[in-house]
Amino acid sequence: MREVFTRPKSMRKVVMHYCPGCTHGIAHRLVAEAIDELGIQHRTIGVASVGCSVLAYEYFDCDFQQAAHGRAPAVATGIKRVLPDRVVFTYQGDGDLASIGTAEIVHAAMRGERITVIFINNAVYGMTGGQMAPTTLVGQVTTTSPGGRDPRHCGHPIRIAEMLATLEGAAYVARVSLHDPAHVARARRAVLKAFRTQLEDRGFALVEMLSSCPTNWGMSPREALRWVKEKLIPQYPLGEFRVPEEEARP
Amino acid sequence: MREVFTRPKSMRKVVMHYCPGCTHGIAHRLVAEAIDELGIQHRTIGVASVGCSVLAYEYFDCDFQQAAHGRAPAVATGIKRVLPDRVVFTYQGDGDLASIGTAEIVHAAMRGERITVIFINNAVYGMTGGQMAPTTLVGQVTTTSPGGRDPRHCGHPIRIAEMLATLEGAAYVARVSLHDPAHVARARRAVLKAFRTQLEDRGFALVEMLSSCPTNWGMSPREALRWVKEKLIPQYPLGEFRVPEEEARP
Amino acid sequence: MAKVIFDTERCKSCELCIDFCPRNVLGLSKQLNRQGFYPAYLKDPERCTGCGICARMCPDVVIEVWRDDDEKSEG
Amino acid sequence: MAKVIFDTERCKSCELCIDFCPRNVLGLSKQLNRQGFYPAYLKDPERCTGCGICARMCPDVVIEVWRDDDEKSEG
Amino acid sequence: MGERILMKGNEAIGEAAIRAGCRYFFGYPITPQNEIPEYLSRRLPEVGGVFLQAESEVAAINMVYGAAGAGARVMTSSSSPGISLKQEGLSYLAGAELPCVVVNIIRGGPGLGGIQPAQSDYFQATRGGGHGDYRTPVFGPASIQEMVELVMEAFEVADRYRNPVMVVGDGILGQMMEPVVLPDPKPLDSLPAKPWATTGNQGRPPNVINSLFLDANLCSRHNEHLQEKYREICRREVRYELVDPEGAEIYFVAYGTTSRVVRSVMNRAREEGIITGLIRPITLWPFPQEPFERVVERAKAFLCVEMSAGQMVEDVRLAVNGRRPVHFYGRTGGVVPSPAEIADALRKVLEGRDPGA
Amino acid sequence: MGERILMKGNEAIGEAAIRAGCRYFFGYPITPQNEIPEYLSRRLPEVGGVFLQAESEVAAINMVYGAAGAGARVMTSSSSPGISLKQEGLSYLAGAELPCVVVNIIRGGPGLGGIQPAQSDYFQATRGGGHGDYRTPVFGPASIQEMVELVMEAFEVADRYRNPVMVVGDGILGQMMEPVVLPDPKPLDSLPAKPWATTGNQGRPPNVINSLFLDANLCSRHNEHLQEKYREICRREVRYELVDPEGAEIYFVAYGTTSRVVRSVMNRAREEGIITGLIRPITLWPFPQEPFERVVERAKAFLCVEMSAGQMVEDVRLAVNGRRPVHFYGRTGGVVPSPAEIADALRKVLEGRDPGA
Amino acid sequence: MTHEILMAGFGGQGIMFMGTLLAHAGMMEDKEVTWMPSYGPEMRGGTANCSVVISHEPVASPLVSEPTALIVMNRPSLERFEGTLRPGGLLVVNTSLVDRRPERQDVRLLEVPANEMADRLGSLRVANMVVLGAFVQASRVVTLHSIKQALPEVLPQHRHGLIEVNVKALEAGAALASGGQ
Amino acid sequence: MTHEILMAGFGGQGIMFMGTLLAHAGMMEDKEVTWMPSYGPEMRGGTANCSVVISHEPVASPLVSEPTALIVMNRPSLERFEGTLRPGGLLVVNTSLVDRRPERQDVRLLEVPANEMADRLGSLRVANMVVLGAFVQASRVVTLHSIKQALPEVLPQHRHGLIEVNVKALEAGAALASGGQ
Ligand SMILES: Cc1ncc(C[n+]2csc(CCOP(=O)(O)OP(=O)(O)O)c2C)c(N)n1
Ligand SMILES: Cc1ncc(C[n+]2csc(CCOP(=O)(O)OP(=O)(O)O)c2C)c(N)n1
Ligand code: SF4
Ligand code: SF4
Ligand code: SF4
Ligand code: SF4
Ligand code: SF4
Ligand code: SF4
Ligand SMILES: [Mg+2]
Ligand SMILES: [Mg+2]
Repeated sequence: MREVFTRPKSMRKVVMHYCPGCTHGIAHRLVAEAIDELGIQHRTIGVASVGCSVLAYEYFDCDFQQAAHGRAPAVATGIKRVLPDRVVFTYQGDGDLASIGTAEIVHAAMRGERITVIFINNAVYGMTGGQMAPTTLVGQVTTTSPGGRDPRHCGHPIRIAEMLATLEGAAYVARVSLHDPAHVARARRAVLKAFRTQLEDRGFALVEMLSSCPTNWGMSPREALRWVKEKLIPQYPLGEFRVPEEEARP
Repeated sequence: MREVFTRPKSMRKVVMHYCPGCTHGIAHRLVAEAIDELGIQHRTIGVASVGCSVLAYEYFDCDFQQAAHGRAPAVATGIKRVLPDRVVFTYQGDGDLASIGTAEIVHAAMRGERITVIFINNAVYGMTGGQMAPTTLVGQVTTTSPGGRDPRHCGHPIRIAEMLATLEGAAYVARVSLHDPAHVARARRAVLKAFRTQLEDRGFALVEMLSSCPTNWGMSPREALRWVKEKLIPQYPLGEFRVPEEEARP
Repeated sequence: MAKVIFDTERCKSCELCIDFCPRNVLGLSKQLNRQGFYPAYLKDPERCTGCGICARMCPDVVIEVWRDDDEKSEG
Repeated sequence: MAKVIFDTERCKSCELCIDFCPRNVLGLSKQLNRQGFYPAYLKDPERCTGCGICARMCPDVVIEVWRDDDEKSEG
Repeated sequence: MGERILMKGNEAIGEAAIRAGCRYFFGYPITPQNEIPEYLSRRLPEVGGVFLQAESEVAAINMVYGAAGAGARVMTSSSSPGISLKQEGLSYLAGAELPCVVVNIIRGGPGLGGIQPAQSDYFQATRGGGHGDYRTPVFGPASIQEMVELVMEAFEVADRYRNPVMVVGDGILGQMMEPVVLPDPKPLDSLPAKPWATTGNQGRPPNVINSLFLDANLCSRHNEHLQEKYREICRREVRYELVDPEGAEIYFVAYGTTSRVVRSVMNRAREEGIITGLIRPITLWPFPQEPFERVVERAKAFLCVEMSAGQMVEDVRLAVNGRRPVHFYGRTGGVVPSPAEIADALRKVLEGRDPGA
Repeated sequence: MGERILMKGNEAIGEAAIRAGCRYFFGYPITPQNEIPEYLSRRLPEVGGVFLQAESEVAAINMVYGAAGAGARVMTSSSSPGISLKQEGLSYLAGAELPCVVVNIIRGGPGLGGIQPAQSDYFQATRGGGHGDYRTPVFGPASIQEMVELVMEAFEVADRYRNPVMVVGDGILGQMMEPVVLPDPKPLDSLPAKPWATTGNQGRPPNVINSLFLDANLCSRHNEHLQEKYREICRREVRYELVDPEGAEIYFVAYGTTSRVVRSVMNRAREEGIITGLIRPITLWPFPQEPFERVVERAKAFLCVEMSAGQMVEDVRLAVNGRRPVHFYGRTGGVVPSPAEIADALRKVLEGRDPGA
Repeated sequence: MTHEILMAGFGGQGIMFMGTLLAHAGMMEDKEVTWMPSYGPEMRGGTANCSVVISHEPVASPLVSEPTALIVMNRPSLERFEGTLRPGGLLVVNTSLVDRRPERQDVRLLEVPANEMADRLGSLRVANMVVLGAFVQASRVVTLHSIKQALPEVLPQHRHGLIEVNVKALEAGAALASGGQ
Repeated sequence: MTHEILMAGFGGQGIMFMGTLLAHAGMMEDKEVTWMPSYGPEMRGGTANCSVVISHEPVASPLVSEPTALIVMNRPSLERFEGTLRPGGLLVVNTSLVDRRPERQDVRLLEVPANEMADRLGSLRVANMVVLGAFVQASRVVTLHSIKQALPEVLPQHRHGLIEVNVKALEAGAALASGGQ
């Protein structure tokens, strides 16, 4: 028989601590599949951030560093500068990347740092119990926006992909969603491209993934995916915001 | 006789410490003129940042806070939230705003914080002796890019106005230049608009001013202004990147 | 013929595989696993096409799918 | 008639006023001020139009410009 | 004064701040103190205040700077890693003499560590973890009632001296419930005037909030002024509890949660006929010298117990200054020393052995 | 070993790092240490290394974390406010046991303060200004020659214990020139192997760099391991200089720049027939106990001199532990105590008065 | 007398609610009380436990390491905590979810088939109240009356409809304990 | 003997270069030396001064608060430092830019019209070398020869064309000092 789907080799066979139905798991798998497909497991170094994915180093079968909250791009920069021929990726949530780590992600992108960033946008701080994130939708109730996010008070959600796409060093910037099989397949291709961008030495690459947090959204896994589709995508259009030009290597 | 030009009332009559020909002085004057014109001197609170303009509080005749390096937008936020009917502005350099203070400026803009930001882009760290800034041009020699800024290593210059214009909370974002009288006149209007944006409660306002640093560029004041025109403007196009819509008040 | 293998101890009963199976051939078992969840299982193996969609939507990498080489996916 | 007043002690000899004066009527004095600079001065008051450009380009707010009300600016 | 109500420590902190007249809170989520911002995000708008979740701890402390400079009673809270990020800002607040309250619900470190209770940020809190010669008063409450009272008092002390004040606790104090009687709210019009604040210079010369002194002599003079202020705080603001039963020979020294475990041990020891005393610093800085002077002559030894590798014990040694043996027992990384472990340490001290060894 | 050359302190630090095998530097400009990054921005590319100006001190210390975890010898440098911003990162480095060298050219604080020389970050350096129970060895050189040697040694100690090491100086040491003999560069192939580094897991199980321990017991065990390491550092890495002339009764205690001013005072005092000794800690942590034991019996008193409001003096008191009076004289905010002032303090101590008063 | 009670079970079993109710009841009887959750790492799932101390004196430590009473709602909790109970202490076991007998012989044992009983009352969710009723009856830490009085205090307004079934469950538990002893 | 020399003047007068040259010369004579700039706030302008210590013993403090020799290149420097010179010390004054006589009577005074002399040598920029030559000649801290030897060490390669005029200036200053004493 031919295998249609098996566990990627770069993923360890342990139970992940994520809540039932949390798409962090799917995102992990897509990254592991890309690592397998590109055959780079033995020269890949991951950087885990602080958020629900803090334990990512337990799930990937490759070297890892656990970074301080928001600082994964700086840590990845340190690694990549020392080991330019290794593959370095960060895995960050929206609190981590779009709030406390804003300066680090903007400047890694500006420098065209040859790293791959997996950015999990679930519109909330998952790990700490569902506080408002910069990506939280207007009106969305969280534990620190009990009346719903008020744009007059907290502004409108930040669109990271669009913002980083203004930087020349950002070679590949895409936004994908994990809410159904077709989109997961597209997300898979984006992750591959983001790693290829690094392997081909073209610059900084980021894939923003619209992801679910059933626990803090107070929904079933199924409802949560519907919410991604119906609420998140309209605010966060999917697509590729920057793709590497064939020649242009700064 | 009619006065054509006199010292703005909001400026104190003290010798400023800036180098001869440094356009920080012109920028100061434009801000003071706007304060005078709008009649808001007695309810304006300035926030000085860390950079050559650190002593701004000695030159403006209004209340001031001196903020930690890069944190002026956070400090201004603190003030504005306590005193929403006062006028709050920050005065920041490119090291301060575009490097260490990236997260603070992005999030103040995201929140639509009702503050006015005067952003002095002189493509260099003036105060500390001419180190590379995120705004330094490709190839520009500085004390920490002795071979000229290498985009492969440090990336391309960051365009703050364009980047912040991706945020809905940024009601007014413009880039002006101080290199000749006509542009100074345009800059003056932009500063006025930026304060009006605040007075009319429309959101965050920022004016990026292309400014000279004859000392660290190693040029005469005159050469420095020519360099602004010939080198900086091509990299940093002038214009208004966001203007408040008449109705749209988030 | 397709083969769908569940690593039931890792299943968390999220039901996403069930929701997305185009053939609607998956269900939850009545037996708790050691984690305290009712794991998913293939209740109607005959109708499974081996499309692999269930596996691709499972956040916990519980599912493996194998298929006879000549068969075509419908997913 | 225009009047251009220099607060000479604050001048830093940057010469920007001189560079931008459309009438080219400004120059540097030969007398050091207390700061150690040769301050700018109006060397040809007759030709000054009172346009105010010098004042607007002076980074140190050294210059004041006054003009008879009916006269027009050329700057 | 109201009735006894059962309240979570973290929520009690939030309510106490409001009753102290605090209307502004800037913070960033971190366990185990999230109930503070969450509570205040609900309550502050109800009383006309502002809750703002900052983009980071660094931004939060600088928002506090701006708000304090604008004359407000203002608070921030965090836990260990977040407090480390606030060190530059704290130094600025101290340097510019701005009053505010900073709560640290300490968790096990170093690094990301864990979220279990710890007291391992004692050095940072009491010696100014930021740069320069500055100090902040540090309150270390041991019950929720005391937490409420000290948070309210912290705002008074902060305003009295124009200085940041810290309140430290741990996840146990933050997460537990205990009955508490909430003091009446302070009338807002009774709060001290702040003529130095930057509120727009209507009818007065401009005010400037600043910590920059380019001239070393001016900077030095500013520091002398700060040191004089700190000496005054040392003279006037020391707080402690001394449990000094007849016949005590060994004196425990412990604060916060640890002091409560120590009390259990003392109660049980007494049942076995062993009488012990307790010095419980309530202000960690200024550290109380007085209770040591009161008991040092009759004490045989001191036993300092901490949830750390030994930090406050340095202050105990400095206070005792070689006059008696000072012993230490501590657990780290989020482990609370158990009564049995402490009893064991006590036994060793009674036998003249060192429990640390 | 080469010839004597005249070199600025800050540049000597940069050159020493390169000779120690450091090829990576991440920093952010701040006076008075800018010559370090500036020098390295020229030199590192010449030797195949990388100089990167980070977007902030926070980013810089986290780049150091990444590079150290990748197995490199790596350095960062800053001055007081910037070092405060690095405190979270330092705690992470210590928690994850990553070796690196951090230079602090201390300036007057608190807050923005000034850029003149100070020693007011002593507490922060020696007691872990970040959160959690961690320590970093701290070297306090007093000359440029010693700076060069200690910077090189700092890399060795960092690697030996997998721990960050700090080197502290001030603007005087950073900006002055002195003749220095540069030690030969360490051959890169002689640097210690780092099998724990994350370099891609070719042929071995994955390595993980981490400071997270969700289970308090594991976190505690990790802390015990760290504490054991710190005790070993205390046993093996203490450095000091003791100047102990026949007939000395008063012993100065001073480090860095201040110790040099003290030496001037000692020389002049000797001309007047007053013999004094000097304990000069070279490692500020671990603080040297030994020289105190060697002289405490014959010492009449100790006089600690610092460019601070009194920080190291606490360690002096702890070392002397009440056996002799410990006096303090300090200047703050960037003022270097003058020989005349120190001589005056000495006179007071000789007369049995307290110079602090 | 100081009661140090530890309750443990799965996340969803209402352990915290039991503890809160008990603490409230204690406070209403003018006793000194503390309630202390075990709080886990910054993430989801796993078991939950909480400590309640009720005393006539100020409570020293809110942490209960050697409880005078232990309530276990599932088997893992029995495994973990059985050994900590003080000799002579009270051990309450939800036999519906604990499929082995306790090993301790030096304690008072109270077995409650809570899930079955709750099921019979029409709501599996009140198994915790059955256990609490039984525990209060057997231990006399507080009166059942106080627990009932605490219910409206602890339940949010919009849940007051549930008071009735909770009271029934408490009473069923209490009846079991007085009968079964 | 320990020489503690303080030199002061305007920013552009080459004070630091004088000091560096002197320190280099001292080192080349195998003496112990330190050179220490006064560094101002993080900004521009103002006066500059530097301390050089040259000794046969290791230098204790590199800071010179009571110099044994003082060189002032302009009037503000005289105002500021005149009082600090040790009794019997050497005071070198650039009379071209100092328009008053020193007040100290207890010191050796050496007056050098440096700018005029430099102007005569065809380069105003070497006024500092005139003063340095005079100082070295009058103080014998190092030999003039050592200073000349230090020049190519201190000047960057592309400035070596300036050595000649610098040497001339040094010699002119030295001649003045030996003649004028
Ligand atoms: C300096 C610091 N601040 C705050 C925290 C607490 N913290 C842990 S995770 C987290 C946010 C996580 O949210 P996100 O990045 O969106 O990841 P998610 O859990 O949603 O996947 C926060 C604030 C911390 N550990 N360190
Ligand atoms: C935390 C911190 N880091 C670094 C510095 C040092 N510093 C002072 S000003 C400055 C940069 C100034 O550059 P810019 O903001 O561009 O202002 P400019 O002087 O060019 O007007 C730096 C890095 C500081 N004071 N504080
Ligand atoms: S809290 Fe949300 S993001 Fe975190 S694991 Fe659970 S569902 Fe996923
Ligand atoms: S250094 Fe540059 S920016 Fe600063 S005052 Fe001088 S010219 Fe202006
Ligand atoms: S392989 Fe396809 S058809 Fe078969 S169970 Fe999975 S989703 Fe359903
Ligand atoms: S998707 Fe996976 S975890 Fe969810 S129910 Fe199906 S097999 Fe179980
Ligand atoms: S006012 Fe106009 S014409 Fe007159 S001096 Fe100034 S710039 Fe020249
Ligand atoms: S522009 Fe101003 S400072 Fe410059 S020379 Fe003219 S008057 Fe003087
Ligand atoms: Mg998130
Ligand atoms: Mg700049």
